[in-house]
Amino acid sequence: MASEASEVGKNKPSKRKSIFTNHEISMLGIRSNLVQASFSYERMHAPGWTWAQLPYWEKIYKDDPKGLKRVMTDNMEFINSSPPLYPILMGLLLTMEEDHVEPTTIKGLKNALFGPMAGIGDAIFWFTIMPIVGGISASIAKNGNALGPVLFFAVYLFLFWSRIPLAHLGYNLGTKAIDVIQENSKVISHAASILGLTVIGGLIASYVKMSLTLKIGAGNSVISLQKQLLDKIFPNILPFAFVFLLYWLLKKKVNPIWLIVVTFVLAILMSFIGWM
Amino acid sequence: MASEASEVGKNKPSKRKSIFTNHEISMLGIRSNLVQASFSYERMHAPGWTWAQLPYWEKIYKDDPKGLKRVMTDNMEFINSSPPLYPILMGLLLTMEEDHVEPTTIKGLKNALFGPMAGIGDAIFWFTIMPIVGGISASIAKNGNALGPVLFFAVYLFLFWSRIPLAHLGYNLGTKAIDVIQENSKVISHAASILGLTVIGGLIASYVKMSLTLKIGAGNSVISLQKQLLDKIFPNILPFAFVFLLYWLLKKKVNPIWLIVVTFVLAILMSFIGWM
Amino acid sequence: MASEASEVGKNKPSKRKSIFTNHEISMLGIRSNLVQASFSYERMHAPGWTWAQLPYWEKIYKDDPKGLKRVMTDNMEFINSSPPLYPILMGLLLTMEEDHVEPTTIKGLKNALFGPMAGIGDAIFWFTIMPIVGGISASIAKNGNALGPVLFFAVYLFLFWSRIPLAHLGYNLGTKAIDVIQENSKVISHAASILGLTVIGGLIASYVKMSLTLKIGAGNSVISLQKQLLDKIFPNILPFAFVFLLYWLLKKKVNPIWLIVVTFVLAILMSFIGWM
Amino acid sequence: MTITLVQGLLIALLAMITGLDCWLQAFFIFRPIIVCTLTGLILGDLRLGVIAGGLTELAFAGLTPAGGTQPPNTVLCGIMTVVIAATNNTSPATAIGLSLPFAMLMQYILLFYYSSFSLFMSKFDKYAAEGNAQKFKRLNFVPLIIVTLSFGIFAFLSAYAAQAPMHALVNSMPQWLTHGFELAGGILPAVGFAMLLKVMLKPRYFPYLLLGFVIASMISFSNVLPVALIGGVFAAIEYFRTREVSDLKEQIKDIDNGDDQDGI
Amino acid sequence: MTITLVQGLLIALLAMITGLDCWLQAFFIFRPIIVCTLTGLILGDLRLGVIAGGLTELAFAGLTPAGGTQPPNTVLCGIMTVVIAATNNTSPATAIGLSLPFAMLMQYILLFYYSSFSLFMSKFDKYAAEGNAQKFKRLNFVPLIIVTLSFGIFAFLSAYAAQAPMHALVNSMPQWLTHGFELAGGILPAVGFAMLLKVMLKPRYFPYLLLGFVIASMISFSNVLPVALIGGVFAAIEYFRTREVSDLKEQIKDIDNGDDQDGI
Amino acid sequence: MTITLVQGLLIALLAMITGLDCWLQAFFIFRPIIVCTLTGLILGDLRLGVIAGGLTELAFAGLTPAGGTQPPNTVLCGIMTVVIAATNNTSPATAIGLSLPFAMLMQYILLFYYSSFSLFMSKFDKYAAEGNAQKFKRLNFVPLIIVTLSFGIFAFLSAYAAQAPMHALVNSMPQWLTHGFELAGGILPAVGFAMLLKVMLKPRYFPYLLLGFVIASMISFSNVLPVALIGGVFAAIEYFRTREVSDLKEQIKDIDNGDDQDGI
Ligand SMILES: OC[C@H]1O[C@H](O)[C@@H](O)[C@@H](O)[C@@H]1O
Ligand SMILES: OC[C@H]1O[C@H](O)[C@@H](O)[C@@H](O)[C@@H]1O
Ligand SMILES: OC[C@H]1O[C@H](O)[C@@H](O)[C@@H](O)[C@@H]1O
Repeated sequence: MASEASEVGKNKPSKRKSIFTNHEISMLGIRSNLVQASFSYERMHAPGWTWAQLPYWEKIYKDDPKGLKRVMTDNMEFINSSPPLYPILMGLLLTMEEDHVEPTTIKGLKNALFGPMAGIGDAIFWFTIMPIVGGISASIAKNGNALGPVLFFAVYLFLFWSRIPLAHLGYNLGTKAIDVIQENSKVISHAASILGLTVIGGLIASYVKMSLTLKIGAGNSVISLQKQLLDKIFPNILPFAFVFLLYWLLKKKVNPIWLIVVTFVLAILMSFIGWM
Repeated sequence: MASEASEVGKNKPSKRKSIFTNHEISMLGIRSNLVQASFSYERMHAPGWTWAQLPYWEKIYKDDPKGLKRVMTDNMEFINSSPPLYPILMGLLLTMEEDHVEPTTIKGLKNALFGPMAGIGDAIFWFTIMPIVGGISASIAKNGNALGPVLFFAVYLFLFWSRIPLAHLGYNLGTKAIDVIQENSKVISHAASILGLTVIGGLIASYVKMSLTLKIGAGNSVISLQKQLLDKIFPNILPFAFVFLLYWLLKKKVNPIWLIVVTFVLAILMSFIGWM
Repeated sequence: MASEASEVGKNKPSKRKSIFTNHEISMLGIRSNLVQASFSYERMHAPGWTWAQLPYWEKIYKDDPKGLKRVMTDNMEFINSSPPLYPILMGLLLTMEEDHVEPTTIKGLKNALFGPMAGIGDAIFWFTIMPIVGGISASIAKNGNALGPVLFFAVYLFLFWSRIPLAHLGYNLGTKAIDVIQENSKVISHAASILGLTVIGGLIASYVKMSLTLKIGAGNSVISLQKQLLDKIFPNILPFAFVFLLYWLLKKKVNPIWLIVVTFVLAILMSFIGWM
Repeated sequence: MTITLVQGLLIALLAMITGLDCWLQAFFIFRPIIVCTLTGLILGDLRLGVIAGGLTELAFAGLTPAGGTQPPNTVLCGIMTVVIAATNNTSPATAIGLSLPFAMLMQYILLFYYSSFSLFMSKFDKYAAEGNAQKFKRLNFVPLIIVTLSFGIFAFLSAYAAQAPMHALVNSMPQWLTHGFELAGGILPAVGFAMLLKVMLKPRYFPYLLLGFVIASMISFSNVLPVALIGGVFAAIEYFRTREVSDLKEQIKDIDNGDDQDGI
Repeated sequence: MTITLVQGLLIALLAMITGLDCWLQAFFIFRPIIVCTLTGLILGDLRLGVIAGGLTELAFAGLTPAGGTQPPNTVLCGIMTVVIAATNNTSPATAIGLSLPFAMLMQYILLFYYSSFSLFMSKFDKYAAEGNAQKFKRLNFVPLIIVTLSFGIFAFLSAYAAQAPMHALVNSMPQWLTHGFELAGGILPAVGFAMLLKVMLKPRYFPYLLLGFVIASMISFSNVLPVALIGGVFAAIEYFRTREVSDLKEQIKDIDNGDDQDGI
Repeated sequence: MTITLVQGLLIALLAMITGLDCWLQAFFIFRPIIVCTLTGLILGDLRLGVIAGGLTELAFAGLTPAGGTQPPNTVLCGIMTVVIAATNNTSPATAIGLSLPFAMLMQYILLFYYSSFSLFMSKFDKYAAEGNAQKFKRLNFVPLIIVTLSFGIFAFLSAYAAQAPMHALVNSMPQWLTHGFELAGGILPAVGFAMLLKVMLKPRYFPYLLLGFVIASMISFSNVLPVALIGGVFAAIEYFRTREVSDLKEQIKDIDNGDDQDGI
């Protein structure tokens, strides 16, 4: 069946076969924003994902009520991936649905694909683009320059509209692309983890601000603990240590809310005793 | 046959067998400068390569006119490699010719060896040594200090003379070295590509100069597009983008001459509207 | 037999079986400082290693004089590893001895384990911790601030006491850990070499100080050889070259004492002719 | 200054719009840099809003919802930072710390929804099984409306109704406490990173975390793009390497299977 | 100043010598830093020659003939930069841009030779087949002489004969145009790099390109040696890794073949 | 100043304690930074001791006994640097160079022990074979006592007895010679690194040496920790990679053996 699917895929480039207009595919990109509508830990994006694509399935299965029931039910299974990548994924899957690819193939594909894509998407959108755009805009805004928020908004408006070409991309790539991605999904998620963790390492150094004002020694031998000792060992050593303290607490099954409490208590204590 | 060749190679170290004087091998190094004499896209270095080694083959085949015809004809096939590495290559092949190694072995070896060696040679000589020597000399010369060109000339004079020891090296290493290099030729060319592309990446950042003078915003919110935005995203982002614009044009089969035209038009336009 | 050993290991966590008190294990950590007591090139740490553990074997084999003889003789074979790691190693081996693991297993393990561990230990303790602690303390001390040596002493006192928990760690990990380490010993020593050599590369750049004061050229074209030429090629190029000169001398079987002589002669000569 | 009723209502409207965006992650106007700016506009002090936006954006850098987690809410934090700074004349840096309790309350409301919205799932399943597209679509509006209203109400209460006690609280705070709140704002991103690490960190990825940390600490550049690019380089190298290795594994497995079949 | 006939002839001689070197790539006296200096010497303004040499050398950094390509010619560019700067009192930076048309014309002459010299190949083949070493050697001189003479004539025409129109042209140029030429000199290396990339860039090597770019952008060092060394480090690591992998492949293939033969 | 007998004896005591530590590598009080400080204390000039300690520590950074080598002795160098600086009013930097002969003599004494102590081995073997724990333990004290006494005696002779000739020597030294000694102190670590490389450097590890060198040269940081961390990153990456490769090798070997057995 998989081979049938890919054969169909090969015949696809001749666009006239598509039952969807260009405008409809564009709207698919816009509708991909709905995935988080009914987010719950039980199914995450499933209801929103189904909602977003429903009109298209209605068209495909307009003379086949059983088909519509089947596709709706199938898609109510748990899924979670990176929202900005959904336009591509929806485009890809829509092609398959339109070509009546075997449902089990589609399901297997979703399982193999969506996890790794979440890793890649998060590494790119949450950990790289957002801190960079946010950081640059914030550095402009900090001086009271309104170009800061304007710039930020402009970038994300652009990303919003980019969902439209991405949906077209996914829809046109068709099933062939899926084969390639699926085959490499383990390798892709390995690479995504590397990217993600490198960036997080960089973010820890850039965004967590901890610096002692304490001095040690007496008389002539006074040195600043931060500048003459810690900073000479390694810069940002405190932020790194603190993140790993919190990490260790989490590993010990401490509730995340306590991490914020610990942070506040520590900060206020350090302020009180004048060490920071 | 290959095994015969390497056996012959093993017997080689006893030097007295050589029919060439030390001075002749030195001259081989000097003559290696002739490879580009009759350069054409059809055969590249072939005629010059043959010319450079002809006196040596005349000596080897002085009683064997058929041998001379054969070796001359064989060597008129297309070859292209990195000129500064030819002394070694010529030395190596001369040993083999002298030992009457099977012609097909020699041919195969040339095919396997010369491509990868071109990559390594270019990475080292064109992309690393030249920009470094050129860059340092130029930075001295820019202040009107004549030591700049003197230094440049001195380095390349040294490289010129180094062809002599390299020829000896190649000749003395004999066929054994070839086995090793041939076996690894794919791996070597892989490594050479890595070296070469890393350096080109560095050169793009160092040598392509593009910087906007444009300011955006109005009233109190004016920021310099280059310094407060582009440079904060990533330095040299314009040069990188421009190289890839040109690369993309080349991929679209645009004639290279147009790249220079595009560059000039862009530069003059930017100057005219005052953006650069 | 090896499998028997690991089975015993699996049963170990139930601590009460141990014939050693907590205090005795702590003392094992302290006694690990004795390994170099009778150091000689013939056996290196063997006699000290045996001495340190002797009281424990006496307890294990108190009713088995033949066993004591065997273990003492076995351990007089050549061994060499990184002293600060001995507490772990002693702890591990003590568990095995206590569990009467087959002597050949223990011997094989020592051979497989101690070499790689020396590499790791040296990379961490000699090449990383010492230059860092030494460097930071020295930079404080250079201004006459006594906190420098105090800091140094404090760190090493801490490392001294850390031998106690390390001994407990080794003893508690038991034989299971050994399986893991032994299996990976080649891989571990590969990684240790990488770490070690990277650090040494860094140390060469940081600690060897050579800088020319010589100027070349005449009249208007004078440039400083160090600042305008060597430093522009690559910083620390002289230290790197000099280390490799000495390395090459060592490879030529020059006695190490000559390296120091060469260094002094060079330094004094350079001072005399005013080049440095 | 005090917040007028009109301003309070405008803030509620702002909270509803950006809160909905926060739920859907569509336009990213739920980020502090936008929320603060708009709040500043409503309170008639754009400049304050912009500055507070810059500072709050940085403090929230690590606190992403990646992996389905739910961090302190940026909409409430954005609104309240500006409100507190404007009404109590505190510096924005301190106001961030003081706004955090509101952000955390909203976080907990959303977490409650994340859990309780699973109640709708059986209905969704039913409509799916019936192929009832119309009802399925309509049902999706329910959570959206709940979330949107919650944002509006909670923001109105926090910004308008709680003004007096907030004022009293801030006025009575000693200097070390306000400084403590400032410090907390700077340390806060650590929480988000620790939560991410819990999801993502496996031993074999630790070296890359370290790599990113070392590079960012050594080069002093204004953003993490260089680190991300280097991370991308290593990721790509590993990608190609791993593909080669899995090809080999495939081949070995093929041979192995071949052997087994030969045996039959 | 104007170029005298003697100077024009000396320049032609210089062009012939360095042009021949440019064809053979032997002494690298065809690089701008040398050609400019010598042209300066001929024109009696060594200092100008040296300065122009430094600037032109940098502008031509990317324009190498690696891979058998043919960039704008450095000999002509070197000569004309100094000639234009000296005779028109323009700055060397601007003169580089103005000299480029000459460099490109020479480039096209050489490209024409690269193609048309294949006409000689049948003769070479014939002499080879006959084992006629003497004629073979002599034939090699023909292209060398053609190239050398072309350089001499073209340089003489450009530097001496075209002075008046060149002068008129330069004088009539507005400031934005000269500045534009200066900018072009700075951007020019991009062309060479793009051409190189076309030959060398495969997807799996893109990470290394990026690596070099990022490192060079982050450390501000005066040359690319650090980048080259890091590139060498990664190349060597990959070299050892790839050798290991091909050993494995070899072993697998051996086993596979063994199996096949068992089957026979 | 001159060294009094009491000071000489105290120095001998110091040498015995730190010398024993040097032999056992337990507390690391044998490092120059400690030895110099304590010598300064004994001579009544703590500040000089501390400063000399800092400088000497740096000069001895490369000179570790890793791999069972024996570098110039830090105890003697530490003591004599301070003694020479204090008694001859030379700068500590120069004194390091002058103290080196003493450090090298002690090095040679220890090297002699490293070789000759193998004489004890047959006794150790005998006691081991007899299971005679008591005698075995006692025998270990012999080398310890020999080493400790050697340190004490040699240090006493150097610091106290050799004062006059040392003073004469230093006074007669021209400026270029003292400057030469200073330079030598800065170059000295090279010796240790070269010795290490002889033990550790194999072709496939050269890239990493280069990596460390390039990084340390490019980032100007006060210690090698960043380099060590990057080294650790590469080591860990290689660790995981190599494990994967050896798994593959294992599998291939298994298949191969399987085949062979099939053949039997
Ligand atoms: O991690 C994948 C994905 O998980 C959830 O769905 C949300 O938090 C998203 O923002 C995130 O991208
Ligand atoms: O690329 C290999 C080689 O190609 C041509 O032969 C010439 O451009 C050489 O300069 C170059 O080194
Ligand atoms: O190299 C391992 C080891 O060798 C010897 O035993 C000593 O020099 C130790 O200091 C060192 O750690």
